[in-house]
Formats: sequence, C-alpha cells, structure tokens
Amino acid sequence: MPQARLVRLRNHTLSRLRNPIYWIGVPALLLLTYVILWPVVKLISTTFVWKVQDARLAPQANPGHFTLFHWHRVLASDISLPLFYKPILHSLVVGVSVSVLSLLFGCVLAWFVTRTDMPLKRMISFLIVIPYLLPNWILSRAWLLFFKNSKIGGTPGILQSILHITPPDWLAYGFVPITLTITVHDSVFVFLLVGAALSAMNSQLEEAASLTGASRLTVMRRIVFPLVMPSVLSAFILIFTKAISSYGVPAMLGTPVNFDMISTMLYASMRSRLMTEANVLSLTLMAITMVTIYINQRVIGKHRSYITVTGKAGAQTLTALGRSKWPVASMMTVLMVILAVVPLLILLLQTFMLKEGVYTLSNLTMHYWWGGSDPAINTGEKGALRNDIFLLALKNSLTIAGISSVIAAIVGLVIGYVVARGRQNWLGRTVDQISFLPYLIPGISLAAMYITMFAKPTLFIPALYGTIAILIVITVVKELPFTVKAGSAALMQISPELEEAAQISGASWLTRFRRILLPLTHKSIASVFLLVFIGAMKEMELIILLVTPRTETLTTLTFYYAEKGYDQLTNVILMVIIGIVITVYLLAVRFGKADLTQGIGGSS
Amino acid sequence: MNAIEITNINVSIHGKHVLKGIDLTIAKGEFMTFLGPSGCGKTTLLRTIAGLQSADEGTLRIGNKEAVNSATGHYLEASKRGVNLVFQSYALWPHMTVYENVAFGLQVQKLPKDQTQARVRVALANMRISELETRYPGQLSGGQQQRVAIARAIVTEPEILLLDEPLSNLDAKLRIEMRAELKRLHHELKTTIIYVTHDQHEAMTLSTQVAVFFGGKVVQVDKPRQLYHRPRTLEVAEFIGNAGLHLNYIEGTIVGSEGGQRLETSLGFLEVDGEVGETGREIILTLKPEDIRLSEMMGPDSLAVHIEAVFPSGSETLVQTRAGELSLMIRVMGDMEVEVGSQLYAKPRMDRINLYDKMTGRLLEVPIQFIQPREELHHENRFSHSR
Amino acid sequence: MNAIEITNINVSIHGKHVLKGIDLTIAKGEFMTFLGPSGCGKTTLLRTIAGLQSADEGTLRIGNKEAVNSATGHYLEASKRGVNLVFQSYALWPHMTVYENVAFGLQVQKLPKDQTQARVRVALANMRISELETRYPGQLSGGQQQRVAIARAIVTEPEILLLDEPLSNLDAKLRIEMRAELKRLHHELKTTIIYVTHDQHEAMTLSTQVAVFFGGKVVQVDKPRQLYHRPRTLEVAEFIGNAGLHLNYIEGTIVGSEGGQRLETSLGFLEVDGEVGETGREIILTLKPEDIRLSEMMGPDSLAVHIEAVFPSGSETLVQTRAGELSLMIRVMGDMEVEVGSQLYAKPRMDRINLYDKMTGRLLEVPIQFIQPREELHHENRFSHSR
Amino acid sequence: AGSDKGASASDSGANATKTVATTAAPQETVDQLYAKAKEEGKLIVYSTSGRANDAAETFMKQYPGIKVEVSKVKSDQMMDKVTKEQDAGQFNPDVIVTKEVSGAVFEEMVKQGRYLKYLPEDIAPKVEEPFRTQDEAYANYVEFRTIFYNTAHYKEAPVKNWWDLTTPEFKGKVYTADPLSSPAFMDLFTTMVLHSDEMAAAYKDKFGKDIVLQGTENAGYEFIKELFANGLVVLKGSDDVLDAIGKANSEAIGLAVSGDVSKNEEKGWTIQPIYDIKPKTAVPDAGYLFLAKKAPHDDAAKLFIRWMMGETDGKGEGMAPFNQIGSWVPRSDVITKNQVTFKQLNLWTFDGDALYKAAPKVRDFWIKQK
Ligand SMILES: Nc1ncnc2c1ncn2[C@@H]1O[C@H](COP(=O)(O)OP(=O)(O)OP(=O)(O)O)[C@@H](O)[C@H]1O
Ligand SMILES: Nc1ncnc2c1ncn2[C@@H]1O[C@H](COP(=O)(O)OP(=O)(O)OP(=O)(O)O)[C@@H](O)[C@H]1O
Ligand SMILES: [Mg+2]
Ligand SMILES: [Mg+2]
Repeated sequence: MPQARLVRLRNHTLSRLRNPIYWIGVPALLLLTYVILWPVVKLISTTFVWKVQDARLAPQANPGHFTLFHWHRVLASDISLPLFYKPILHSLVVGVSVSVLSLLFGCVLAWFVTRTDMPLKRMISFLIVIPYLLPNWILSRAWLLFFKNSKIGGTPGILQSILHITPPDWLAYGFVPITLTITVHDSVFVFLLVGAALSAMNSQLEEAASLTGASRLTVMRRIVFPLVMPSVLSAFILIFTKAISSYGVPAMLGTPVNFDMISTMLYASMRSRLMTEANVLSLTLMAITMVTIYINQRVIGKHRSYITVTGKAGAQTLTALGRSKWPVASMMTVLMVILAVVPLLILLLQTFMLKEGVYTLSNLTMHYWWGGSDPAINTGEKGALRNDIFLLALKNSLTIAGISSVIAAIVGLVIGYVVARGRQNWLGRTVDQISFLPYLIPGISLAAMYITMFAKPTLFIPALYGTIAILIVITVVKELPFTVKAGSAALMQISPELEEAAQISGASWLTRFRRILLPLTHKSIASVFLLVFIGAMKEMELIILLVTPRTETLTTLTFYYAEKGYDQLTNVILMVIIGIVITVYLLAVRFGKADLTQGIGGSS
Repeated sequence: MNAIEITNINVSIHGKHVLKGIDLTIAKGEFMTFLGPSGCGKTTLLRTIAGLQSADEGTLRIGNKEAVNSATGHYLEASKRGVNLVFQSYALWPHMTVYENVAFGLQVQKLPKDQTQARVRVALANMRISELETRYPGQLSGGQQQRVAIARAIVTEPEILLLDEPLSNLDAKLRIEMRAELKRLHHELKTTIIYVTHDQHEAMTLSTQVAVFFGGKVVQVDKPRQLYHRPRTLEVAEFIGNAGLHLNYIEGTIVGSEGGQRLETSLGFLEVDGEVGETGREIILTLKPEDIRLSEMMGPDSLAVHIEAVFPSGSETLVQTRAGELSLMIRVMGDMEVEVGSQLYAKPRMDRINLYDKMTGRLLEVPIQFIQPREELHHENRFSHSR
Repeated sequence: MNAIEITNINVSIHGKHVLKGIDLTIAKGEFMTFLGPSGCGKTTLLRTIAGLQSADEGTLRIGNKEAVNSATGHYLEASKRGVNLVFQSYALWPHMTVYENVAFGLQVQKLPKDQTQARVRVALANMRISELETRYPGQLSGGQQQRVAIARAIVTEPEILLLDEPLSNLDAKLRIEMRAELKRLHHELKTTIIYVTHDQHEAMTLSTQVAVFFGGKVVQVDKPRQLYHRPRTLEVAEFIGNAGLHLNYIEGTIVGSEGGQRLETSLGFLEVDGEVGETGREIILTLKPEDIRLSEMMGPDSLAVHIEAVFPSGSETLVQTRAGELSLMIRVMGDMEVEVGSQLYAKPRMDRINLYDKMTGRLLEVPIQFIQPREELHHENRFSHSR
Repeated sequence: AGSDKGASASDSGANATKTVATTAAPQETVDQLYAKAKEEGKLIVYSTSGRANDAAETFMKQYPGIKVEVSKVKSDQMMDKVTKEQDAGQFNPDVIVTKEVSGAVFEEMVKQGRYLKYLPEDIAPKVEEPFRTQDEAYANYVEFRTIFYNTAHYKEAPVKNWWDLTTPEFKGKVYTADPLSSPAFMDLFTTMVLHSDEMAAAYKDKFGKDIVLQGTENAGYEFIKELFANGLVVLKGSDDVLDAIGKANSEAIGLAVSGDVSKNEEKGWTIQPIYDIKPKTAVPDAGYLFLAKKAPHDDAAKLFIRWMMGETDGKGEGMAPFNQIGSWVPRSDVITKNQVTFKQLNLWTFDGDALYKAAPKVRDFWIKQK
C-alpha cells in the first residue's frame, strides 16, 4: 500500500515538524552548518591541498592537488616535536590544570555565594567578574610586577626589588604563571554557570543528604557537585578550550622560557603566512575538544537525570555557616580584592600619570582623559575622550556588544533547548558538537572566511560585510560555544513536566519559551548576557578584519593607541570599557533581576 | 458520543513495555476512575491521552478527532486536545505566584483580563486557597501546592479533565470538599473526568466507571458496585476493597453430585446451579469481612465461631474468628466489645460469595447455594441450616 | 527517657508565623502521628526537629542532647541529630540510581560494602522495589519513587524516623504492607517514629499517640482511641473521623432540673451527673454515624426513624434518616438493602455522645444519661426507654 | 576611475624579474587631481602604521572636501582582508600603507595586481634606489631591526660585529622580540642565512679563523644556533625588549626596531640603536605606499599618496609623521633627522623573492633550536 505509506510519511513528517526539537533543531543545524561547519570544512579541505605558497616549503608542491604533506609535516616530520608535540603537551597540561583550578575556585565560590548565608555576597560576586573585565595581558603584567626576576631584564619584580628574593624561573615564567593567570581570568565562567545551576537546585536534595549524617564535604561531593554536573562539565569544556586557545598570556609569560603552546605556534604560523600549517594546528585542537565533548555527552548520558527544578517546589533554604560566616566572607573579599581590585586600581592610576612609573603628585594629570593637544605628550595626541572617533567607536561598541549579547543569550538558550531536550537524539548531539567549534577556529581565520561569505548576498542573506551586522553575527557565532552550553546546562535542570504543564494549557512553544523557560533560566541568561557583553566589548582579533572605518570600535581604538605606544590612552579606553560593563552589570542586577546570589522565583 | 476511544494502545518508555494493548472507551460525561497497583501504567496512560507521551502502536480518538493513529503516524498535539491534566507531581511553575500559575491557561486563551481574574478567584476560592494568591509555590505546604495544581487544571474548564491522584496530600475534610467540587464540575459542565486514585473509597463514591489495571493491561472495567462485588479475577478481588489482606479465602474442589456438581470446601458442601467446570478442579471462594454478620444469637444460616483477636480502629473493628480449621475475618461497625475466646455466631451472605478457578484466577459466574455442613470435619462448629 | 522534648517552639518563615508555641514530648519508642489540616505546620515541625528549619524561639531536646536552644543560640547540625526524614516531596537524588539513593546513607556511615549491599537489598525488598535497583528516580512511577524515599530513610535505621505522608501515593494493598514494615521497625528496633498522615485510619491503627494541629498549634495529644472518642474541641471532632461531614450535631441548652442540671435537645432531655455550666448556655452534642445502630426491630433505647437516603460505598453504607426535625446520619457495615421512606429503629450509644460548649467549642467532661423523650415534640418517634 | 593598466616590467639590477603592476606615470597636476578628488569626496586608507592617521589630518586641512578614513590593520591580516574583499568583488580601500611580510606582500599581492605601485613622475627622480625602480613600490619610510644598548651603561656601542653576540660577554644578555610572531625580525635572520658568505667573513674578521659549522648548513644558521647557545632571551614584542634593556643601568642589549628610538623620551629609556654592525647592520623594513586595485577613489588616493610623499618638493607636511629619528625617508631631497643618511646606512637589500622562499626554512630551524 504505497499510499498508506505516503500518508504515514506525511504524518510523521508533520509531527516531527511540530516537535520543537526538530523545527528548531533543523533550522539551527542548517544555520550552524553555514556559519560554522562550512568554514570548518573549508579549513579542513585546505589542509589536504597544495597551495601555491607551499613551494616555499616543499619543492614538489603541485598547487591545487591533493596532499598529505601538511599533516605529515605537523605530525610526523623532524619539525613535529618542537612544532606540535611539545606545544600540544603544554597546551593539554595548561588546559587541564586551568580547568581543574578554575573548577575548584569557581565552584567553591559559587557554592558559598548561592547556597550559604555568607554575608557580603553581592559584593563578592561582583568582584569575581572583574578579573574577566581586564584584558588577560594586564593580569600577566600584574604577575610580572610581583614575580619578575632578572631573566627578562628591566625593572625587577616587587619580590626581588623589595624583599630581595629572586623568584625562580618556574615561578616567574611558563607553566605556573600561565595557568594561574588564565585561571584568575576565566574562572568567572565556572562561577556564573555553576552558580546559576546551584541557585536553581532544590535545597531538599542537600538536606536529605545531611540527614544521613553526611558531612558538608560529602554532601558537596556526592550530591551537589554531581547534580550540577552539566554546568560543571560545560564550564570545564569552556575553560579548557579557552585555555588551550588563549594566546596573549602564553605569549607574554611563556616566550622567555620557550614555553610554547599550540595557540602560540598557531599564531606564529599565521603571521609567517603558513596558513595551512595554522589550519592543521587548529584542527588538532578541534579534534581534542570534540573528544572532550563526546566524553561529556557520555557522562551526561541518556538516562541520568539532573533535574533539580521540579514541579513540587520546596522552600530554598541556605546552609548556615554559623560562626565561620564572617571569617569566610572576609577571606573571600580579601582574595577577590587582591585578584580583582588591585590590578584594576593600578590600571586606573596609570591613566592619571603623566609619565609612567613616576609616583609623584605633580605627575598626576587628567590629560589622557580629556586633555587637548600638547605636542610634548604623545606627539600631540589629544585625550581619549576628545578623540574624534571616540564617540563613534563608543556608539559602535555599545551597539555591537548590546545587540549581540542579547541575541547570543536568546540564540544560546534556543539552541541549548535542542541540545538539552534532544540529548537522546542525533540532532541534539550534532548541534551540540558543531556549536562548540567557533572557540577553536582562530578568530582571524573565521573573520577572513566571513568576508568571502558575507561580502555578496547569498541565498536570502544580504551582503553584510561592511555593516555592523556582520560584527554582530560573528560575535554571536564566536560566543555560541559558551551560550549554547550555558543554555543547555540550565535547561537540563528543568523538569520537562513544567513545560508539559504549559503545553497542555494550550501554550505554543513560543509562549512556553517566553513564559516558562526564559524566566526559569533567567539567571543563566543574565550571566550569558553579561559575559558576552564583556567579551564583545573586549573583542579584537575577531573584528579587526571586519571593521571598516565606519564600524570602528573602542577596541580598534586601543589597537591604534597600543601600536603607537600610548599606554595611558590605551588604559583610558580600557577603563571606559570597564566602566561601561560595570554600569551594565549594575543595571542588569537592578532592573533585570539578574541577581547572581538569589534563589529562584524571587522568593526574597 | 464517546469522549475517548482507546484501541490497542502500546507504549514503551526507554525500551520498557509499559502499556500493553490498552482498549478502553470512555463515554462523554463519564467519571472514570483508574485503579491499579503502583507502577502499573496509570500515569503513562493519562500522559498518552493528554498527548505528552507518544504511543508505539494503537489509535486514540478524543471526541470526534483522531488524536493518535500509529498506522498513519497521525498525532494531534497536546495543546489541541482540549484536555487538562493534574500532574501527580503537580508540575507547578516555581517562578510564578499561585495566581499566575492558575491564570496562565486563561491568559494563553487570551481571555479578557477581568474575566481571567474573576475565574481565577473562583477557582482559588473553591480550592480554599484564596489567601495564598500572591505566594510562590515554594512558599506553600504540600497540600496547598496540590490544590493549586487542581485549580490550574479546572480553571480552564477543559472538556476532558485528567486527574492523577489529585487529593493524595489532603486531609479528610478537604478531600471531601474537593470531591464535591469535582462532582459539581462533572455535573454542571458535563466534563469527562478521568481520575487516578489509590483511595478506593474515593473510587467507589465518585466514579461512574472504574477501570482496573494490572501490569500495563486493563483487566476489568465496570460500575463501581459491580466491580466491588464481582471482581473478575482473584487478583482484582485481592486488590479491591480496603480489606485487601483481610479478604477471606476458602479453598475447595469441584466434586460430582446427583444434581450435577457441587463444591467441597472447608465451609461445607456448596451446591451450585449447573456446571462449574471439570470435576476435581480446585476452586477458591472469597468472602469479604463485611459480608459476614456477627451476632450473639444463633440465627438462620449462622456458624459458631471462636473469637481469636480483635482489632479496633475507631469507626470499625476487625474481628478474627475461627471455626475449626477455617479462619474468618469479620468486620463490624463501631466498637465491638467482645472477649477473645468467647463464642459468637457468624452469618455469611451467600450472594456475596465469589467463586474463582484456582488455576486461572477467573471468576466463575455461578450462583451458590448453601447445602450442607461437612459433618465429618466440624462436629460442634457448624452452620445451623434451617431453610 | 524522652526521645524528643519540644518546648515553646516558634517558627516564622519569611515573616509568616507558622509554628506558634509548640509544646510536645515524645517518649522513646513512641509512634507519634501528626494530624491536622493542610497547611497547619506539620511539615514545618518535622523540619524543625530534623534541624532543617531554624526556630525563632524555644528549645528542642533530642535524646539527651540539646538540639535547639533559642536562648543560648545553640543549634545542633542536622547531620548530628540521628534523625532521618522521608520528605513529603521525596527529594530523591535524580542523578543516582535507586540502589545508590538507598545506599548513600550507609556509605556515609562507612559500612563495609557487602553489608551495605545486603541491607540495601533488604530495604528494597521490603518496599517491593527490588527490580528497580538500577533505575533512576526519573524512570519511576510516583508510588515507586515514594517507596524509594522510604527505603532510603529506613535503611540507616535511625533512632528517630520522621515520615511526612509517606504512603500517600500507594495503593491500599501496598499501603498495608508498608505499614506492617514500619510497625516491624518500630517494634524490632524501637525506633521512635513521627508520622504525618492524612489517612485517619492509618493514624488510628499505627500510632501509640496522636497530636492534632490546628493553625500552628497543638490542640490535643492523646492515644488514638481516646482522641477518636473524646475529641477535645468541636473543631477536632469535626476534623477527626472519616465521617467528617457526616458527624451528627445535635444542638441543645442547659436547663435547670431538680437533681441539678439537664440538657434540652432535639433528641430529648438528657440528664447529666453534676454541674455542666451556666443554666441557659447553649451546647452541642455530637454522635458519630457508626455509633448509631440501625435495626428492623424496635429494641431498648431505640428511636423510630424514617429512611431519607442511602449512600452505598462498597464495604459500608451511609443511611440518612430523620426523626421529626432531627436528622441523623447512620453508618452500617456492608450493603444495606433498605427502601427509602421505610421506617427503622436507630439506637445511639449513650456513652459515645460528646458534649461541647457551643461558644468555646470545648469538650464538657460530663457523662450523659438518657432520661426522657420530649413528648411534646416527638409523639410517635420516640425512644422506648426500658431501663 | 580604474586606472589599472596591467603589468609593465621594470627592469633593473638584482630585481630584474620583478613584474609589478604599476599605475602609469601621471600627467595630472596636483590641481587636476584635487579637482577630481573633490568629486570623489573621500578616500579609504588601510594602514599598518598609525602615522597614516597623522598624515590624514594634515591632508584634510590642506585639501578640504576630501574625507580620509583610515583603517588600522596588521600587514599580514591586511593581505587576507584585501584578497578576500577583492575576490568577492568588493573594492574598498584606495590607499595601502603596508610593510613586507617576508616577501609575501610582493608575491601574493603586488604580483597579483592587488596592490599597485604608484610613483608620480615628478617625484620619481628624487627617490633613492631601490625604491625608485628596483623595489616593489615606493617606500615612504624605512626602518630596520638592529641592536640597541643602554647609553647609561655603555659609553659607546658595545657591538660591532653580529658575532659579538655569541661571545661569553653577552651570555644571557641578548634579548629579541619573538621572530616567530613578528616576521620582520625573522627576515633579518633569513637575510643572514641568504648572505651566509658575508656572515662567514665577519666571523673570520671577529675571531680570526674560519668558521667551523657544527652540523648546520651555513654560517647564517650557525649564527642562529650559537645565539641560542649563548642564552638568547626571546620576549613577546619589541617594546618588551626595550623595556628589558632601557630601564636602569642595564648591561643587556637587545634586538629592536630602529624607529623605537623615538620613544626614548616618552618612556624614560636611555637607549640607542647601533647603526653599523658587520657584515651589514640589517635589512630594511620599508613602509610601502600602494594604490589598491580598482580603487574607488582613485584620484583622491593619488593625491593622498603624494601628500604622504611630501609632494614634489619633499617639503610637504604629509611627510612629517614619517620623517622621524630611527626611520628614513628614501628621498634625496629630504633632510633626515638622523645622524646618518639613508645612503650611509650599511644595509642588505631586501630581496623579497629570496626571502619569501627561504623564510619557512629558517623559521623551522629557529623552532628546532628551542
Ligand atoms: N517559604 C514560606 N513562606 C511563607 N509561608 C510558608 C513558607 N513555607 C511554608 N509556609 C506556610 O507555612 C504553613 C505550614 O506549612 P507546612 O508545610 O508545615 O504545612 P503542612 O502542615 O505540612 O501542610 P500539608 O499537609 O499541606 O503538607 C503553610 O500555611 C504554608 O503556607
Ligand atoms: N523513563 C522510564 N524508563 C523506564 N521505565 C519507566 C519510565 N517511566 C516510567 N517507567 C515505568 O513504567 C511503569 C508505569 O509507570 P506509571 O508512572 O504509569 O505508573 P503509575 O501506574 O502511575 O504508578 P503510581 O501509582 O505509582 O504513580 C512503571 O513500572 C515505571 O517504572
Ligand atoms: Mg502515577
Ligand atoms: Mg506537609
């Protein structure tokens, strides 16, 4: 009965189309295919083809033809050891160490802030965001300020000059400082992701465990931690990937002791115009991450459930810390002040110093903020706020960061929905995998491909190149790994029954999303918004290729200043960026219920 | 018209075959109760009807719409079935106040604001939770949450209302009030109600039909009294009735007699109308504790019994008695002041004795008449037969 | 020794005064049931005892340890109280299998692996969920989840076990089995049990003591039968007994008489021993439906009544009767085949009539004796008094 | 206004094979150009150097009505950006200000006709070679990598021969910016490899004996190897090197960009570059000026390039940002601010072709040294 089969097929298709996993998942997959997979495929394909330039490396190069030369060169030639194996080992060690440290640091902080009655929560959770606001090279520099030894010359670090202790090389450069600096910078991801998960967790689950006589540590280890596992794992993968792909810190702290990572080798290849080599290197990173994500999917598993937001609500109770309440709070505050406020203040102070490093009152000036042209300073460069393009750049930055962070948060949640609810489904898993790639495609490569892809109208996509839109697109795409992970982790906590209850009341998916899922994940959304906003405000690599003079941003302005060596002006812009982010953060907390310390449902 | 027609529905969850060929028809305006042991698939069937669980096989019609048809792959979305469900686990939205939870369905239906407000208020008042309007579910007690869940489902006045143990966390008094409210809905709005409960009293008093489930299958669908008095299998008989464990089982065998067949049991010989089954086959008689009357006076058809134990429980008392090797549990109303060891007279109601095939457990539909005590077994303790 | 001593415990949650000066002493090995309407604070008190809810005022001693003392600010951590709790909402750990959920407590106690395994297996078997060992809570039905929650709490054999409506989602048969298991625990291990239930039958049959709560206060603590027969206030009387709505209220007034005082009611004049209260004061008599016997024969102390309605419910039948302006609800065991409109005889048990002050609702502890019908009101329908 | 006239060979000296797309020598006068440029109204510059911004400001004062928009991009990224844009049919920039990337700009951009050489006839005669005819385009300024020392420590240049760096005196005291991430540094070492004979000669000059290669191919590689063996310290960027040697009374020396000497005052450094090292001080790192292919504002572009060149007489204000200490304008009619003139500088010629081919190999060698 072919006709019956046809009817069946049609109905099946129809009911699939009605299933949000499919009707969101399929378009999402198509979109991701275009904006991520397609560039990656192109990236892969370049690694198997001779390019004209390859004649430089191999005389046998035959442009346009298939070759395994590049893979061979990276993986199995006499140069492989220093070019690939040593750096990848370093990358992995740094990646794992950073992840582990960040998880420890972030989870503990998150637990204290969300699940206990520790005082000063708001302030502490605010302070935790600050290191992420600072560009990571500032943190590296701050490290050197303390631990620099005579090896790299110049002014010695505080330890050496004041305490006359010569920090050994391993403490001053290489693995240890790289790991610690990235940890301080990125653990906010763990804090926010895991914090959102923790605060949504039904406290009865903890209570039930403590009634069996379990110590707090056991409760943490056996109940709390595994329950927020999706968030922990997401945070782990994010941090791991961020660490292995980070360039600034290892370049500054690793180079003096020849501590190379894949990211630094990759950057070097790119600068030497050995694009294919760079592509091969980034593909190896992608492969590693794919494996990590696969393991993650296995751990999160089919059956295991992480639902902690159920339809039987329980009052959220906070663990009483008792007498240790204040000591804990003070310790955290001090720690965060050292990690966050000190570097920030140093930076701020610098913007008021006419000459760097001269600590006298007369050296203080507002010149770099809004001074006029003075030929004696910076060859007549005006204060940053007086720069003609400052306002334009500010406007552009705000537009890009504002719009893209809102879009990214929503898109992340929507795609996260497919990933979370389609865990058992090939579609969900594929979307999960693909959405993670952007972190590993070097920003420059992605941007370069986007010029080709968006310079001309393709299908229904208009020519976006040269407009702000493309900057928004690429920012959203680049942040997808984070937003999708955050979204899916948050949604995994929510019992599907809550959605079903709305469905049965006749609510369409959109209504369900808007009225049920969005509010239930609002904390996670707020974190996503905030971090994407910060990321977008700081982003440089990605947009530098895509900006045109009309789309100048604050970061391209700092690029200009930095290249000219106008340190104070650079810092002024940085302070402006930080100021904006802090304002946005405070506004979000005030009006967007983006409170990172409170329990769900506004039960305050 | 039928509100729901279920034909050969099969459902597997994660490879576990949960519903095994369910056939069930529920007429419009019916108050149907699902009874069955924990884990037998009641919730799953409700979810299938509501459209929250997909069926592997079978068809489901709701009203005159086809909702599920595995053959054609047809599937009607949950939101279009005109069904509402009170979840066993409430499924309250923790981020909405009680008012918002209840108003949600009406807002989705785009009801004007004042009407929404009015209807929500009425529903809350009916559930006795008016004063909790502005609270969040996390700030409510278990029973209060459960009532919010009911209010949320009834406020939209669905054509079909599914309730999954909706009163399990309410006290007796509230439960009676809530039942009255459900009855009102059922009468006034002609809502078809499917009700899952473990409270058999509730099942008996509320429903017009009861479906009994075992292990993913429907084993009996009947009017409550019929079900109570004539359980179709031993399994159902054992399950039904609060008595559960106290049901009196009397073993026996089919023996031949002049008129046809009779049953040899420890009660005595029972005469039956017509053929029961193969001679020699083992059977079981069941007799509920409340179908035996205990009195101080020897009356017609009564049997002398010794009191072995007394279990008072407030409004009624269970008395364990013995007549030779036969042990009988008897239920009496109120307090029974009787001494253990004393002798009383028990009078079973013949028409309430059910006869089952021991092997298959099926009810044998044969009226029973008492004939004669087995003199050789019970010398002193016998029924004095005077008919 | 007392297992728990609660003195003047006051608890506020988010500014709502939930527990208002609770005083309660629970002896070691007691099986104490908390009864009370939804939202009265039962769960909150359990949580306070367990150490999950902090008290604003009062002291709490568990065994010989001081657990809470608001005066000194002392507070003993939940994990050190030797208490376990079955949560009303189960609070199963969704990421652990059933086995892991149950084993957790033993693992925390560092029990050797084989012993852990053995004890978990026993607990699961007792809860009839052995075959679900490897499932996750999300893959269980409501009743199965509830049994896992019980297993998890009992497996550690705590000194004090708190159960918050642990059987609400189980069918009658399982419920009886679970109760037996709890009784076993109670007897064998001498566990002190505090039990919250809405099933009054459960409360009556299981417990050695019942505490009745209203609005955050304890209004009566008594043995179950005592509570059942002599509720201390009208409120409690109305709440107790499945009869709830069917309790027979008979209004009356205290009038003076030669010997002292008597009561004028629609039943007739009642003579009391000694003083009841001010003459002229209004009182209310209560009489449970099961404390009236209905028979075909006019016996001693019986009253002729007309049958107005019959509500059969399987194991018992409620009969609504009328004698003049007095309406009486009567409960009879099993099926009652009686025609509406016919006349029968009702015989109330005098010793079961309770007398309350209408104003304060308090029980007046005065034995009642029947004296004489009010001839002027009931000409035909009267009790034939023959004592 | 596409004035792409295709390739025309310029045939001279070492770069005989260089095939360069050139915009033909213009007959237009400045006035003619200005008139047409005003119609165009604006122009877009892609520049690696911030100096283009400074020139743009003066340009807009001089030629009102033409708006200059400058985008700052690194030279290698600019290649990608322009290639992709042009391939997609988007012709955005008019003027390109860029440095070489080991010959890649020439190979991948100039040869492909993406960047066009532009040298007005009236200015050409005053331009020093190789930038007049031999090189890929006119360079508006020339810098190079050389050794810097701290004048507070050394009274005179402590290094006269590149091989000095391999002596125990400088063990662990030589800094360089990482050539792996800044190709211009690598170009210097690659050039040494290309001119290994001269390196060998300098070795002999220094140590008085012939060089004995320790498993390397030639004296250039040997130099790199010995540099590493002598504890070369690699830092991230040029500024880090100068920081390392510039502050305090440092005895260390470092490899940095000649132009950085202008930051001395600003940063409080006391450092000087060395302008004469054997066998050659360095290889030039030129800031080239190009017209972009199919420049939409062709005339404005030409006008702007002329402005940056300093106009016909070499006195135009547009040149000021480029004529600084540490960098040289290769025009005979321009007075440099440095003590030595461009001609006096002892530099290798920048052989893009050879560099382009050899760079990866030297880079590999470098990586292996780590
Ligand atoms: N977080 C809260 N904020 C305000 N009031 C609360 C909160 N939690 C509980 N309550 C109130 O405290 C009272 C007691 O709650 P509790 O859970 O102890 O009741 P319960 O006796 O267990 O009722 P049930 O039988 O319905 O479970 C209820 O009226 C409830 O509304
Ligand atoms: N996700 C799942 N995976 C495997 N089995 C499941 C899953 N969900 C439910 N089951 C099983 O399906 C059966 C039917 O479950 P259902 O919830 O319908 O039972 P129920 O009749 O409602 O029971 P209860 O009275 O206890 O609520 C149960 O035995 C349960 O263990
Ligand atoms: Mg169920
Ligand atoms: Mg409760």
